Amino acid sequence: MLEVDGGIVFWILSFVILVSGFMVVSLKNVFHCALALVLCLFTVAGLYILLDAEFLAAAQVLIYVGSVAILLIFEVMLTSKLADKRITQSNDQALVGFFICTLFAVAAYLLIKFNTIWYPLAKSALPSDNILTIGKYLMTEFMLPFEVVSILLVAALIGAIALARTEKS
Amino acid sequence: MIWPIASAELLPLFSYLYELLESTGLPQPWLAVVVYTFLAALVFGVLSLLALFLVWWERKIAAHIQQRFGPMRHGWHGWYQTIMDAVKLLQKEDIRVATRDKTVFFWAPVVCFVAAFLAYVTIPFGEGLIVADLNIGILYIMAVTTFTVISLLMAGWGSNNKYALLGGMRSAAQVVSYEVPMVASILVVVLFVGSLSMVDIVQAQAGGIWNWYIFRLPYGPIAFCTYIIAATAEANRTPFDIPEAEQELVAGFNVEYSGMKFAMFFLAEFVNAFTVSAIAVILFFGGWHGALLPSWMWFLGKTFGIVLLLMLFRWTYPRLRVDQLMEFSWKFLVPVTFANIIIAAWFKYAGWYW
Amino acid sequence: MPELRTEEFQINMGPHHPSTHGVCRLILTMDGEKIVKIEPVIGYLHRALEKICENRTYAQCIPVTDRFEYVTAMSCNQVFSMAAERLAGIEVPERAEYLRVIMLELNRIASHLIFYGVTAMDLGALTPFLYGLREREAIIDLFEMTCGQRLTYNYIRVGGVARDIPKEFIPKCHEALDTITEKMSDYEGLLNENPIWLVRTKGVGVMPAKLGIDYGVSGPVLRASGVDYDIRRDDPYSIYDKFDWKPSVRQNGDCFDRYLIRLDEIKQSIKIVKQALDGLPEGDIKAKVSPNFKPPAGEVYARVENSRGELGIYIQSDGGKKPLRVKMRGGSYCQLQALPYFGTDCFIADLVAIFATLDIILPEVDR
Amino acid sequence: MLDGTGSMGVFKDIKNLLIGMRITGKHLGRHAITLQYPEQKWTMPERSRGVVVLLSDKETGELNCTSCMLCMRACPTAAIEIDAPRGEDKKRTLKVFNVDNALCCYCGLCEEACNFSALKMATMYEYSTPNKGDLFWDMKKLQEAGRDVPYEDKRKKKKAKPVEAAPINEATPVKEDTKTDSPPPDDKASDTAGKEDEG
Amino acid sequence: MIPYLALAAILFSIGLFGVMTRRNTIGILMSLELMFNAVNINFVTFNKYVVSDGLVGQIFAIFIVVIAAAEAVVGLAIVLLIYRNWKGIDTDHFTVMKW
Repeated sequence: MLEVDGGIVFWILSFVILVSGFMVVSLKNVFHCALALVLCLFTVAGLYILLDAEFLAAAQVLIYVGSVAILLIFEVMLTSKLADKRITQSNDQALVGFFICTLFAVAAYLLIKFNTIWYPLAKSALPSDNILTIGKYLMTEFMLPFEVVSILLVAALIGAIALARTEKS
Repeated sequence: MIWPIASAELLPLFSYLYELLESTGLPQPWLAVVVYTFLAALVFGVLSLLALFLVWWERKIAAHIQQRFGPMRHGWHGWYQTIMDAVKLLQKEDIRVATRDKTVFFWAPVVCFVAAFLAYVTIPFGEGLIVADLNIGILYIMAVTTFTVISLLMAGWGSNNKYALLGGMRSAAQVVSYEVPMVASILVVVLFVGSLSMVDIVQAQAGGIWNWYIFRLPYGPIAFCTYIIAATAEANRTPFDIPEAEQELVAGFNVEYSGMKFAMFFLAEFVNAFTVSAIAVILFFGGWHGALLPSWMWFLGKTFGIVLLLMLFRWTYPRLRVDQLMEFSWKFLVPVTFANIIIAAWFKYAGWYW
Repeated sequence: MPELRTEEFQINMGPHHPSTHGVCRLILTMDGEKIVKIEPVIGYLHRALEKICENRTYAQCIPVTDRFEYVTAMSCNQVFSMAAERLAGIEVPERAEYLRVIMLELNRIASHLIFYGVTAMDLGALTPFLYGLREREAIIDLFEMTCGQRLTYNYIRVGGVARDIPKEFIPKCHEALDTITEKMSDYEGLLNENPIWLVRTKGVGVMPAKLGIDYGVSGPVLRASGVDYDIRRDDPYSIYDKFDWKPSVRQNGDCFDRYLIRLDEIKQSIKIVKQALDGLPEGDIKAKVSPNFKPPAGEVYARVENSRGELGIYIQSDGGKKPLRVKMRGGSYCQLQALPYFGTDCFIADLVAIFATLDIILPEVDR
Repeated sequence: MLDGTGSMGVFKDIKNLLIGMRITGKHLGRHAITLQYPEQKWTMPERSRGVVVLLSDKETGELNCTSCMLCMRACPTAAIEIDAPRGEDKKRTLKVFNVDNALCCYCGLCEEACNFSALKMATMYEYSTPNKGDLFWDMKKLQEAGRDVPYEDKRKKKKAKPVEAAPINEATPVKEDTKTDSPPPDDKASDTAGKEDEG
Repeated sequence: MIPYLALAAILFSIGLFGVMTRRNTIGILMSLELMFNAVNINFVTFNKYVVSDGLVGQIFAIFIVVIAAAEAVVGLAIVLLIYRNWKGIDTDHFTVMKW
């Protein structure tokens, strides 16, 4: 298909991911944060396509953007009033936190770059039809986790309803 | 370079254009960029025209159901009335509320508009007339159309208006709950085709009207009914148009929008209606298959048939209340579609389907 | 666990809201989509009609009453004329009475047809509105043929009616009534059994009969709550006692019954008009009344049943050619003031349904 | 299904929904009953109360008005303004006859008050204007507007009938046929109205 | 491969920063989602470059996405509950273990 150098696309995507990700943690208005999160998650889906995981990309958009982000936005709308004064979101330790996190990132990068020996595989290509393969995996090898996850989802559903519903007096 | 969008009928035109491009001596990667830009512009243009036509058509259908004329002034039976409307909306003053959330207010219609058009990457308008035949086809459409909800939420929040906020929240609740039966209805078809690709789904229905999945599948009509109900809700049309609901929320999420921004919401709504109809045609009515006429004509004809059905819904039924809407989805549609999937899976497993 | 609380907020429904039928403002206190409190604010349409009447002669007051409740302007003309006639002791010729009944009932049908369309439109079904107006048009054409105006008729005068009906009126009227009878099946088919319509209206906004009586509600809204009270029968005016009809009563008092009762009334009104057309006597259409007649000093209250309940006019005269005081009483006002007491604890969409089925005309509220 | 009537309710509900669709679908095939207004017009009924015009004598072409001021007194909104000073021979001569159509409420009381067929509410209705001042019609304009309006002369039989205007000869019915969308093209009322617009 | 992993590491630290400094509960949940995504990127990258066959990494990522959704649902229900009881969703409000 489109023969554009994957490198450029990666740099653009990662730039957007990092900027929007930083917006998520730094903006004052929670609603804007949620929208930045949507953008970030959407670009991560683009990254998945670069990594040959189309199904995961679609699932990412469908679940994160379609459900989780909407839930978050919904929650923001329910809990903060319109024309509200901007909610304070950072605390006094922000600077310390920033310092620690930068340190963490630098350390992680150094570890990845210099301290780990990666075993690059022999370029045996990924399965061509990754949906089919994922389906087969889920129905054979990963059957048990799959079922456990479904139980977890039901539990979460019921739990959420039980938590949020109003008691009828 | 193979044109991804080239049906048998339109191939000569495309190959001529390609030769023309090649003769300019562009390098190959840039040629691809030009080609895809051109394609995007083409799809965008065709769809905008389709949406404008749909607006006109809806007004005509509504008028004739109500024994009126509808637009009659511009051209034969007012055929370019909607184009004039679009021009008028372009020229209108863009009224902005002083207390709006500036960024969100500005981007909401853009997101809505883009999301509406994104789906058309994988919709085959005819044999080979498709921009990209993704292997996640239908899943991709389901995924990108969720951006419409985000845009409605953005519009509701950005307007800083209680009616708009209520509309946005209603739309979020509605779309999240109707996505489940919609995907579940689609799964019945996907189960039999064994592929998510749109082209594969259509190819599986080749030959004869009895190969269309609405007739061929066990419980095909039920799957179609549940799909069309959920799709009506997804496209925010009456009887499920509670996010707008003129009589309750004035105009819901787009109450504060005017001019071009309003036009974007308005057009996106009709593009969405066309999208869900097109998916219905692809899944249940054999896509582009048909005799004699060119394939894209068949596709468009069938899609307009489904759109007509949506319009009849709109002009016949009252609107549901918001809690009844949820109840209807969770207590009726979801069980029915799930039961449908189980039955269909059983049929598939036993090899009974015909 | 303490009781869970959520944030309440206020929302202004109106004055410019599509489903308030005019310029009424309802201050709603909402808990999410639920309505906790309703506070109607009226007066946006106040035109001082009562005061205007006090500066006009009795004949000149009739066009003013046209503007009081313009959907059934005939009733307003009728009630003012009745009051003035009682004050001055004027006998109305029989033919005039028959013509009055024909016009009043036709106007009631027209009003209920509007109600049908507008209620459906408020609940989201746009097509019935046009169907309702289509048949109303036939009736309005009859009025225009007779008195020359489509909305503000100024037809029923003190002492009789303004003009005799043209000769093609009777066949046209029969034709219009037959069309409406025929189209009733369309109306009922579109909404009566429609499951969406049923869930939107059944059991929604139940008005207890006692509450209605307490707040002076009358007319179809009260009859839908099971109170068998119709001024046409219980305090007969004009010649209603000559016809064979019965007021329609329903028991539940919800939106669906308020809707159905209007359809029933259309049928009853068609029955009355048909009988009146058949029994129309020859004779004068107006008693001899001077345009500037001076009724003796005194006071009088006349009331009629219009499509929104009891429509009353109180006139006090000092013997001059202008009334000393005029007080108008409309059914809509009482219905609106009862609304906060039974319209709460429902969704905003339900409030629209309730407001629509109360069939409030704001000029009647604000005067 | 919606109101929880159980599984059997579903089929009933679907049937009723289809009935609704059938009714609207049935109307879809029918022809429109509305008119394309500026090109096509209804025939106004003869009694229709439009704008007030002054009538002129059919032979002499002079105004029928005798300046009796009855219409002015009958008007509930004081839209009519008459100035007719008595001359030396004690007869009134009509100098000013103004109608403010912005005030007029189209009740028709002036027409009924007039015993001399001097003014009438004609069937014309197209005189809207962006300028409020244009709604103030003076005597000349009123006379011009009433030039071709047909009327029954009440002057000869004085006070024979107080107000009742008997239906005139070929009183056209309101609408010939509501199903057709084109009325007879040569419509007298709209013709005069059209002229009025040009004037 | 290294740029992908580096990106994931930076995204993770951004998320960490958010979790540490935010006082708004919804903000913390959003930062958590960022961290989940960073981990997911890692899994998918390994799946492409390290694992020789199969899609085990992607399957793990799918499970994580699902669990993130479940976590968001429950977390938001708790947030709603807290908001109803304390009229605010700052972490300062969480001073009691039961009520």
